[in-house]
Formats: sequence, C-alpha cells, structure tokens
Amino acid sequence: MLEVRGLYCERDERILFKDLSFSIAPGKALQIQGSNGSGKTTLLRILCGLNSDFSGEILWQETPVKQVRSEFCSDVFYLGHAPAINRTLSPTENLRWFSASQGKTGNIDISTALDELGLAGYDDVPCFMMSAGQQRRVSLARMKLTSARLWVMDEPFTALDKRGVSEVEQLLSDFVNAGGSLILTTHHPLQIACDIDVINLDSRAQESES
Amino acid sequence: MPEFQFNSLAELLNMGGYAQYVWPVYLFFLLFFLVTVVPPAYSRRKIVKQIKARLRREENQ
Amino acid sequence: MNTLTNKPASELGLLSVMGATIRREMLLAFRNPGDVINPLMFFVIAVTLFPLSVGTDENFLSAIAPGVIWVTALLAVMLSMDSLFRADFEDGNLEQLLMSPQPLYFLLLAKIFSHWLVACLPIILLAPVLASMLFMSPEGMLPLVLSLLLGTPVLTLLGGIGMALTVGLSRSGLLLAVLILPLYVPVLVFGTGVVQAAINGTAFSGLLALLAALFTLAVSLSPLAISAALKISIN
Amino acid sequence: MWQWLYKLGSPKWFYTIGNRVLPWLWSITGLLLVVGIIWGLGFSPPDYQMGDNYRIIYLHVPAAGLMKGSFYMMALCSAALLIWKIKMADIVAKAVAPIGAMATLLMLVSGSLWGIPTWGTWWIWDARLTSSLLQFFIFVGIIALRSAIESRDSAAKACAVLTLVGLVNIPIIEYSVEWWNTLHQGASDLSLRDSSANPPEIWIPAFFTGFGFIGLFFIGLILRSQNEILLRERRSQWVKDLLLGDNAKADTVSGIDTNA
Repeated sequence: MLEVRGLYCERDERILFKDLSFSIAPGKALQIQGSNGSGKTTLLRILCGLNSDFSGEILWQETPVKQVRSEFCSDVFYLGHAPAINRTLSPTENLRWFSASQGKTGNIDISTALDELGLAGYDDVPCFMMSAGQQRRVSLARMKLTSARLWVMDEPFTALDKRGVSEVEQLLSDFVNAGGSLILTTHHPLQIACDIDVINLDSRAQESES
Repeated sequence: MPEFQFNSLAELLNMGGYAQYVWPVYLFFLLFFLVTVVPPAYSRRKIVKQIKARLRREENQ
Repeated sequence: MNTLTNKPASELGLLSVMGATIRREMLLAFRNPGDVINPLMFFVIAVTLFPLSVGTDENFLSAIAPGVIWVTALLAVMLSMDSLFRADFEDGNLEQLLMSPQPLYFLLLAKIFSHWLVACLPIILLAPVLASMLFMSPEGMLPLVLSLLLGTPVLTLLGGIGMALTVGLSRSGLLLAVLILPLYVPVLVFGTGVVQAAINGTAFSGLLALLAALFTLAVSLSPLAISAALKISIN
Repeated sequence: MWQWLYKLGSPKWFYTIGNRVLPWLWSITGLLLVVGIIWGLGFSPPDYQMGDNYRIIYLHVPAAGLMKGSFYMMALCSAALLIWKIKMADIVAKAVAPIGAMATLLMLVSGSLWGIPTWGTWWIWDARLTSSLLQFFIFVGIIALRSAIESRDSAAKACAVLTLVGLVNIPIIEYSVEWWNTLHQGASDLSLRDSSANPPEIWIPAFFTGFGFIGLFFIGLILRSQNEILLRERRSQWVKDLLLGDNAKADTVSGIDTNA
C-alpha cells in the first residue's frame, strides 16, 4: 500500500536516516523505534507529506504520493503530538469539523464515537475544562470517524491511563486485523494482537556510521 | 580626449559650489564599497579559523 | 466495531466543507468575543487619538479624515491577523488542515473569509461613524465604505501570507508589520484615493475598479502563497 | 547547458570557481570604478543646467540599477530554490539581500543629496524616491525574516516565498506610488532634464561606473556566498582538504591576502 524507497533526510547537518526503504501492506502494523531525536516524528511527518525536506520516493498504491495527494489524504489518518483539538470548542464541535474537513460524514455519529472512548456525557463540555487524558481521548475518537486505510500515529498512548491504553490497543488491533495498515511510534510496550514489523532508527544510524 | 574641467585642486574640491552634496555621495559610495567587501573578508578569516580549530581538535581525538 | 466497513455514508461537496469551516470559525469568534471586539476597539481608540494630538480644527480634521480612517483600519486589520493561524498552529489543527483531502486553496479562502467577517466587517460598519466624528464630508461616506469593502479583504489576504510565514515564531508581531506593511501600500493609496476623489467631486469609479483588480489578484494568488508558507512553517 | 547549471548548483564548484574568478573580477572592477569616478568627477563637462551637482548621477543611476538587479536575482534564486530545490540558490539569495539593501540605501542617499539644491529640501515625496524607500523596507523585511527563523531550511524557503510575493507586489507598489505622486503634484522627477542639450560624452563615465557596480556586486556576492558555503559544508571532505591540505591557498581565499 505505502512504499518508501531510499529515503534520506538530514536536519541541521545531522543525517537522520539514509537509504531507508520499507513498505506496509494491508493488515500489517509497523512500529518505528528509536531514542529521542532519532527522527521518528520527522519520519512520520514525511510519510504524511507534512515535511518535504527529504529525498527519496514515497509511493501510494504504486504511484508517487505527490501525484495522488488528494486520494492519499483521504486514505490517511494522522495523529500527531498535538491533539488537534481546539480548546474553546466542545468535543462534538471539534469532531464535526474534523469529519467535514475529511470531506465525509461517517455513518457512526459523533456521540457514539465519544461514548466508545469513554467520554459519554462530555459531548458539549468545552475542551479546556477537560483533563489532558480526556482531551487525548477526544483526539482519539477521530479514529472512529475516519475511513482512512492507513493510520499514522505519533505516540498515541500519551496521557492515557492504563485502561485507556488497553482500549486504544484493542481499537488498533481491530483496525489492523480488519485489513488496515498502521504505522506508529510509542515508548510503551505494545500489546496488540497482530503482525508487527519493527524499524529501529537507532540501529540503522549505527550501521551507517560504522 | 576629455579635458580636466577644473583649474585647480581647490576648484575640484569646491565642485562648482556643490561640494557639500557631491562629496558626501562619493563618501557614501566608499562606505558602500567597504560594507560590500570588508565584512565578508573579515568573517572569512574567522570562519576559516574556526573550522580549522575544529578539524584539529577532531584530529587530536 | 470495524473501522474499515465504516465507509463514508456520503461525500461532502467542497462548498459544504467550506461552509463547515466558516461555521467553525464563527463559533470560535462567538466563544472568544475578543477576536471581534479588540480590533474594533483598537480602531476606535486609535482614531480618537488623532484629534487629541493634532487639535480639533474642523477643516484640518476633515482634510486628514480619509487617511486617518484608512491607516487605522489597516493597522487594526494587521494586528488582528495573529488570531488567523496561531491557535490552529499550536493545537495541531493546522496539520489536519494541510492533511485534508479537500483543496487547501478553498479551505484557506474559507478561513480568511471568516476572519474578514469577524475582524474587518465591524470596522467597516463603524468607519462612517468615526469619519463623521472627524468631520469628513458626507460625499465621502459611501465611497469610504465601498473602498474598505474591497480593500480590507486584500489586507487580510496579504496579512495571511505574513502570518503564515511567521506563525512558527513565538513573538512575531513586529516582524509581521515589517514584512507586510510595505505590501499594503497600493491598497492604502487607492483606498484613500477613492475617498479623496469623491470628496473633491471627481470620478472615483476607475479607482474602485483598480481596487477590485487588486482584490481579484489577491484572491487568486494569495491562497497559493499562504499554503506554501504554511507548509514551510509547520516543518 | 544543464550540465553547467548542475555544476553551478554545486557548492564546491561554486567555491573553487569563485576563487579563480575573484582576482580577475577585482582588477577589472577596480579599474572600471577608478576610471569612471575620476572621469566623472573631473573630466566630464558640467551639466548646462545643474552645473557640477549632476556628477552624483554617476553613482545614483548605477545604484538604482543594482537595487533592481539584486531583487530580480533574489527572485530568480527563490524560484530556483522552491521549484528545483537547489540549495546553492538560497546561498546566493542570502548573499545578495544585504548588498541590495545597501545599494538601495546608496540610491536614496544620493537621490536626497541631489535633491537639496534642486528642490531646496533633502527629502521630497518623489515617486521614484518613495518607491525605492518601500523597496528598501522589503529588503529589510526579507533579511529580518531570515534572521528570525532558526531552522536554516525553513528560513530559506520562507524568504523565497516572501521574495516572490514581493516580486508580484513591487510593480503594483510602483504603479500606485506613481499614481499617488501625480495626484499630489509631486516635484519634478530626478533626471537629467532635457539631456539632449548635453554632449553624449557626459554618459561615458556612467558606463564605467555602471559596469564597475556590477563587478562590485559580483565580488560581494561571491565573497558572501563562499562564507556561507564554508559554514554549511564545514563537515564535508572537500572543505577539510581545502583548509588542512593547502594552508596558503585557504588564507588567500578572498582574492586578497588576508594575512597581510
């Protein structure tokens, strides 16, 4: 589905990775590992087209991403460091705009999505009145609304409590087992019941230096 | 062949009464010239010195 | 619940996506009334400062009125720009905006139109009141409003470029002014020109047409520059 | 042709060619400027109307040309950076900005000093002076933006976008200032009025200084670009070889012996 060939990226004169090639098929998960500053976030942002300081090829369904940007965007769900939740708006209002900006109205309605993330009753509370973990849940509720086939997630478990983590892990493995593709970074020992490939950016850097 | 237009150095400096306008412009040009050339040449020395120092440090390690 | 079977029930057209964006921005303005009130109050207070500094001579004030109104309106628009992308940049919504499958050009137009509605429209509505406080002759009122109606969108679009370039910087207010004010000159020249011409009793429709040309140019080109600048800023 | 462009995009090539070109450029530029200035100050016949004051023109006009030329060059480099991602283009754009700003300042200073005897005041809201002032602000804005953004790559691209926005806007600004100037009955413009009354030789020194300015521009461009190249490539092998391998060469990189 997504294929990366010969990716090279340097930032501030430091080579983050070079000759990085991998691909991800439907029904697979890919975990990017690496220490702080090893370029995990940069890699995810490059994959999503949010960072263009790289050379190499990124193919989506065998076509360069640049040529099919619109289709690619509607098939990719990106969860970044920042929750993408406006603190002034309520969860419902936030998610409504998210759905609209995807150009789609999912057939799950927003309050069901919020219920499933354990936010029943918080539909119309402004987000600034919620805790960091709750805001994270609002952000994660977008998983229920997107119809994307590739999820790119940067530290999805930040700020979640134990139960939240296992709930989200359940959602992720359901998604992958149903034929979705998942690329994620996490410092948390991942417990999802599906095929997981691992790319370690640290060991790659050591190889290329020696 | 063009002729020199002024009879004396004093006349040249006087610029037909326009000295206080003409000469400052030429002085400002001198400044422009210096600003274009001197700071880069100066910082070149600094940069070369820095890089050399770093390279030597790395060699010694 | 299986996400993959959650295929879209319906695809939203571009217009409804733009509509949703405008609704969201309106809602935000409604929740943060400061976005509306602060530029307006700046406009009113800054105009008030002029009679206090140059005196209340009726002839003099009426002579400078078009310029004063236009310059303060311009500054108010520029100062209001900070709210255009700042919050979205900080909470990550800007990334989502750039990842939207919808054409960014139109999403940005929707956002800028909302900003114009929130920050500029009140200024335009209040401008005749302040102009008459400065004893501007009544023939200039309608042209003043018309020129502001055509000019302030251009100011917002150009300001959007500056804001998109500087949104990644923590303190960008003065830098924005340095970047953007020189580009505001044509709008200011033709905008005040319209009002002056009307007061002098000469034809001003040609100047309005020039403003309209600037408007068209800005609407067609600025969103491209803004999207390029935003992509740079989120890196 | 493409081969050549590709080479120009290589910092190493630019650096070494710059070193080879500089001595020549120095001598030609020096000659042109010295001849032009001496001729202009001493040998040109005085203007029949403005007397010797017109001798300012030999610096004013080339400075105005440099102002325009620098901006077009920056715009060209910006386009090259954004479209083809040529890093060298950004190095050049960064090097040109301060030179262009200084040239604009020279144009403004010479224009207003010229204005004192002509208009009786050092500043007048003349169309050309005003739009040059705005051009100066645009230069300053681009330099300020670059220094404000920490990440070098982001700064490069942001400046490129701003430069291109400026490129679209400058004709509009000039047109609007022109119109504004006629509306407010500005003074006569800065030019040799009715210059047909003067012999054509009066323009010869301008030719010399004009090309001298172009030479000076390229000297500044090469020097600044080379500095930037050294900074950016300081970890590369060729810089190591250059600086450690051949000391004598490295110290005379600017074309003048900096050890002196």
